[in-house]
Amino acid sequence: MANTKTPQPGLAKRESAPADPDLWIRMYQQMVQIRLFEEQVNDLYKTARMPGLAHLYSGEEAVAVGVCNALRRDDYITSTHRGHGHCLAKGASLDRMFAELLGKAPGYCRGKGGSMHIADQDTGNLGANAIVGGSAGIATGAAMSAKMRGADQVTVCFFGDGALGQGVLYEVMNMASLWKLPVIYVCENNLYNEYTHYTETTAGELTARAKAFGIHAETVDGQDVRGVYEEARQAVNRARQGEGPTFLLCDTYRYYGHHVGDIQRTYYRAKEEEDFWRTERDPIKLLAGWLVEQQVSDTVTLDQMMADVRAEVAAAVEFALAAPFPDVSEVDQHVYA
Amino acid sequence: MANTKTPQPGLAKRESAPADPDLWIRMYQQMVQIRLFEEQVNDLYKTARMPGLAHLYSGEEAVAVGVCNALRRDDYITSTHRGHGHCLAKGASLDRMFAELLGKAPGYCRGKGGSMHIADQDTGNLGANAIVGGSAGIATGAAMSAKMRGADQVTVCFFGDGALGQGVLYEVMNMASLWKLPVIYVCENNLYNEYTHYTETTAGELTARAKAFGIHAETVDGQDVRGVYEEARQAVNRARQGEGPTFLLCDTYRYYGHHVGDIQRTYYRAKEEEDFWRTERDPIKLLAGWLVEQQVSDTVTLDQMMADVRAEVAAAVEFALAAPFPDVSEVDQHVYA
Amino acid sequence: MSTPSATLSQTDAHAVREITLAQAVREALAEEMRRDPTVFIIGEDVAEAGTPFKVLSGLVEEFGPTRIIDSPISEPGITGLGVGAAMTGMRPVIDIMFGDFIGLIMDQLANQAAKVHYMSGGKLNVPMVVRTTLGATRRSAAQHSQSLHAWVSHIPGLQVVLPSTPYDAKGLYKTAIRDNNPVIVFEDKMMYQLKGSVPEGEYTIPFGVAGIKRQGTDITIVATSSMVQVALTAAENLEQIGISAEVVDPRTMFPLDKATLIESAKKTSRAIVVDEGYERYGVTAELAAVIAEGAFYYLDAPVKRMGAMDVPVPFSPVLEDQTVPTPAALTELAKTLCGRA
Amino acid sequence: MSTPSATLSQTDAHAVREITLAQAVREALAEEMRRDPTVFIIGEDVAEAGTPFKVLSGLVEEFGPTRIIDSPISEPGITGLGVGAAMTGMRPVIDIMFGDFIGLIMDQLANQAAKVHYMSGGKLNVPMVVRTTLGATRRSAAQHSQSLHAWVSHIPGLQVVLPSTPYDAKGLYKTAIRDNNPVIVFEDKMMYQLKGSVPEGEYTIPFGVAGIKRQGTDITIVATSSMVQVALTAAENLEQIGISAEVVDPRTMFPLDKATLIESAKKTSRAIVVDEGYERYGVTAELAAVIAEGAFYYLDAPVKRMGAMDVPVPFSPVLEDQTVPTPAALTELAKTLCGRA
Ligand SMILES: Cc1ncc(C[n+]2csc(CCOP(=O)(O)OP(=O)(O)O)c2C)c(N)n1
Ligand SMILES: Cc1ncc(C[n+]2csc(CCOP(=O)(O)OP(=O)(O)O)c2C)c(N)n1
Ligand SMILES: [Mg+2]
Ligand SMILES: [Mg+2]
Repeated sequence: MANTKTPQPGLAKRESAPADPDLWIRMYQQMVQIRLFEEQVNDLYKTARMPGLAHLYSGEEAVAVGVCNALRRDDYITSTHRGHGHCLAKGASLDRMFAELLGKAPGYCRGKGGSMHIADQDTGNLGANAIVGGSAGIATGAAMSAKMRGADQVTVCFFGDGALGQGVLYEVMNMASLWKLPVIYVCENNLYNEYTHYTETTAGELTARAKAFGIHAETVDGQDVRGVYEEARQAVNRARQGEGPTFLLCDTYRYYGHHVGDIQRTYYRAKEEEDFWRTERDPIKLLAGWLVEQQVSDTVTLDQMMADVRAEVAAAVEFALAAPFPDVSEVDQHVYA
Repeated sequence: MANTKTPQPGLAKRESAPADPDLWIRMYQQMVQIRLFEEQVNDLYKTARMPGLAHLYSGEEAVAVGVCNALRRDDYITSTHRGHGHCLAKGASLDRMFAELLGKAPGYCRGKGGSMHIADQDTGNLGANAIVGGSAGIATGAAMSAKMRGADQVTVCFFGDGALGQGVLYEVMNMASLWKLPVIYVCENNLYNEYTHYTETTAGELTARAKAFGIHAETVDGQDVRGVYEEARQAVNRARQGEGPTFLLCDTYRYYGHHVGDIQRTYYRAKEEEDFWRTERDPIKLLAGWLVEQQVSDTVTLDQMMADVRAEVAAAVEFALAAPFPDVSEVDQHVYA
Repeated sequence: MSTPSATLSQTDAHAVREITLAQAVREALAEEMRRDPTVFIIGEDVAEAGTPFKVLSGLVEEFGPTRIIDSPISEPGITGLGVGAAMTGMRPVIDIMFGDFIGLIMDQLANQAAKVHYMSGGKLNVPMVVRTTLGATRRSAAQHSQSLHAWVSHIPGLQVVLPSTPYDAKGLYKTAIRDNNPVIVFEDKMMYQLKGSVPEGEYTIPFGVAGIKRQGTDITIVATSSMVQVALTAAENLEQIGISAEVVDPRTMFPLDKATLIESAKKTSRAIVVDEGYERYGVTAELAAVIAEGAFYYLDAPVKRMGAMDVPVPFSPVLEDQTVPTPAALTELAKTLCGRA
Repeated sequence: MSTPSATLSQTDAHAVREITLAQAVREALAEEMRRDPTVFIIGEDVAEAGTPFKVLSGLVEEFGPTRIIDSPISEPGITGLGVGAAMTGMRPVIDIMFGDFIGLIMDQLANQAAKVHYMSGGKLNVPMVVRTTLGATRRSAAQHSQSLHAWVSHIPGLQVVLPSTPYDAKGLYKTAIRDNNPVIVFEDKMMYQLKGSVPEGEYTIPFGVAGIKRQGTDITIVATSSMVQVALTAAENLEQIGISAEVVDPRTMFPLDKATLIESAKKTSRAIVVDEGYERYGVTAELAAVIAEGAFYYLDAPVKRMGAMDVPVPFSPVLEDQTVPTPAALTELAKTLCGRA
């Protein structure tokens, strides 16, 4: 494993964001929902009830939740292979998510997309993408479209540190800057491109790559949902007011393997590193701690909330398991509109 | 035409480079050779004696000549659609260049390449390339190869401001920086991507795009051959000593159209701009002035040199015009080695 | 596919003029931009320059630089932008200056544009047109002379259009722009000055309907794009010696009008397929295979293919001219096939 | 082409073991890296991870990280690097994790790698190998399940290899690495654990020589890569009912062993071509067209094609399983063709 700035436990001290207790509670709930969703996905995989693989978002919840809460429902997002968190945070429902992951008819894509391709136009989700960097163009084009249509929609493009290797990202950042497009590039730096540490693949300073194109860039602690939300809110405001794109670098971590089958990880990352992030940098624990400390909520309430979400997730997975597969005749439908 | 920093006439004052009168004279001669070669190419086109089109290098001679004089014969270059100057500066002979442009058998590529694809392994020329940015990978790979083979060869990748739009450039700059490859990216900013001013297509500050990847970057007056040579020499030294890549941004100008057929140019650039560069910023005049001022040479000698080159060019074009076309049976040779 | 149910030609009372293929393309784009404000064009040097071939000249004057957009030299980027814009309410036309450059955008076309509708279970659409070129013999060498339409024809989700006349160009472009799926149009660079009759105003040509460019009874020549003129010249040569050749232009590689190709071959019992793409694994293979299978019991001779020679296109005119099918070569092949060589 | 003049199998006295296709690939690469210091491998997660399919496991331990190089996720970039390295004395192996990603490198392959030798008038060479995958049914959905070998097969200057057994994989890889031209090798993801007899040590299989995987007299099944096993199973089914099927594997799409395909079809008088790429404008078209033309006067029935269904590969297993040719479907088609349905 290569050198990297050691992350600090806990939360950085900063001005408390404008207080809206309901908002923080909602974010807590959403992060828990994503966490429990992903644990259920892992379980479906381990019990051989899910076809294929999935890339879990556990550990990174604060990024999707912080960013998506700064968006309107009619704003757009594009997502990645590690996309469940983005979809849920933007408003997808648990049952249709599970159904899609199981290849069932009520799934968001009628089972045609699966884990890596969930799209839902009702919540502005233009789709997860299994090509690394593959949605950079789509997101920037959606932003261009909004501008041309005179709509004030903003588009968020989520991608991982690995996508910094894809040239198309620089091509579209250039155009986004030239034309002041309302797009926010959210880079989730979870330290790894699959099984390779990002410092082995990524030269220079990451935000400099956006700044070089005249794009406003910020680095934010991706485990601090309030911090992410605050930066995202500012970026959204800028975008909505025609001030152009922003690049948000979010430092974060994935708790599980690259995908559900990646169990033996010690050859590329230390158990201690995983433990540190799980115990000291967990976004859910950190928010819970703050909520209790600020007396916005208390442990009992939060625990109850978690139990409620757990029940919801269980019901959703039951729904999906019981749901029918699409009829085989659907196989050649939807090739052309 | 968009905003751009107004270039200043004449040469910037700077420390005189280490004096080697022969070197400056050789550079003068090479720049004249390129200039007269290109004038001859334009004439071949206008008199309908050349098939296809060509992109003339006139006005940009100081870049190729300054850079290539800092290289050894066994160092590599890659070139562009506007490549005649690079090829000649790296050591190509006039007669085989003309022959290639006319599609004749003695041409560098037996007539198969033409103006945009001249390659010559004997002088380390890995080939001109008609895909904008198309040689970025090749140049970086040649540098990687040199490093792997333990050779101390350096590779120069010439490209235009327009190539900054191609994502692959950023992909390979990242790797060149990561692995400290002996490659020099020479960006010839002649202000235009074909018929569009670079400021309309290129956001941010140009050298920042290289610096973002941790690449050493410099801007140099591309009309001042001594300045180009000096920067190139330093970059070559760095590369040869294993200190990694350099990005050299050379401000320059093309006197003719994008290609020989681009005669009506006023819709995209002002006649006054062309005149200014031709009269105040001409690299040949500027060097000649300095040579005389420094008493390294005198007008009579320089004029004689120009006359000699003119005769050489005339002889070379005669050779090419008289040369045979390849036999038609060659058409399916060289598809596979 | 929502191809308009239009008849082949809805010319109504419109005046018919002789215009060039370049003018026909421009007219189609201009008309569609007038009727639909969501149509825009983006590409390198498309605005004031009107592209190097001047096909788009004048459009920026009418529609302004917010709808005729000069882009950086970023083919993957602008195609990606196009996909996103198309998914969110616009109808982009992506201008890729030379067909040789589609290698840069194959990921955007095949993995994004072609699959969005299907992967989303039919919810999202990509009504995007890519316009680009094909064709050799401009002495432009190996990276500016290819006809790579076979690549996109291979990909489910894409539609591929090869107009061979000004009339077809206008009618097919209008259909392309109104279609809700990605369409790639290849224009032959050498045909821009070709003139033909084109009605003023509204008409569309549906996809998947071949054009019989010449009726005949002895042999079928299936020809695409640039090769239609070659086939028509060959057909005239053949007529001199009493061979009646039918020239069929599929117009769209996908959807492919298999029925018309097969019917023609059944009628004539002989077929040649001619296309300017590389022969190996090119579109001639598909067309020949379709005919050989569909007309099997009617054929008196094997279906023959003529594509571009399987070499990178050489610069030297003496070599380049060897690489493309010519009327003379096609005439000879047809004569042989008809037992007249 | 400088394919070695080796016989099909130069096994000498080497021991023959049963190993998997993954092991055969790794063994070929390791042996070539031992004998030639200019061979190196670059790609995403190729070193310690040994690729997601673990095909390269152990190589970095033997050859170190300067010859087994983990790259950024930059497919166009590493392919470009490969071309430049190959032109200057190295023999790079470029690892493209999934065949679906070749859309990203088509420009580097078709405009650079394939053309350097020709454009330079024969002076520069590009001895580069690209290894990638094909094949569906891993429940990986539309962007990780394609078989796109038709694209590269179309391009003069490229060679395309599709090994269908461990034995072929080793022998063909060794030829690929020693060849002085760019070669793209497609490995079927589903066959990595397929076992077969492979000699230890040195042997090569020349390009352009089809393998007869099973002798037969009644019908020819031309099958590529993953489809060879499907064809062999179908052939067993057919044997049960007295139909003797010959299974021919072209092994290399280019150079293509047309003679063996045609001879087999002439002998059996019936042919089916089966391949896992999309059917339309896919390699089945070329193979079928070649046979239909070459064996025209011997065929008792039209040449039939089976490719992947022309849809983006769906995720849902019930749908995905519809899209690929199966032994059952192939058996049925063969029966029909032999008049036994
Ligand atoms: C163009 C492309 N190349 C390679 C892959 C294979 N791949 C899938 S995920 C991945 C790593 C992505 O890393 P990162 O962007 O950091 O996202 P993370 O998985 O860490 O969330 C790779 C290489 C791919 N899907 N697309
Ligand atoms: C990938 C690609 N896109 C477009 C073109 C068409 N084209 C040829 S030269 C050129 C402009 C290049 O501008 P620049 O790089 O600044 O070089 P210059 O001509 O100014 O020397 C364009 C767009 C091309 N050859 N390759
Ligand atoms: Mg990552
Ligand atoms: Mg320029």
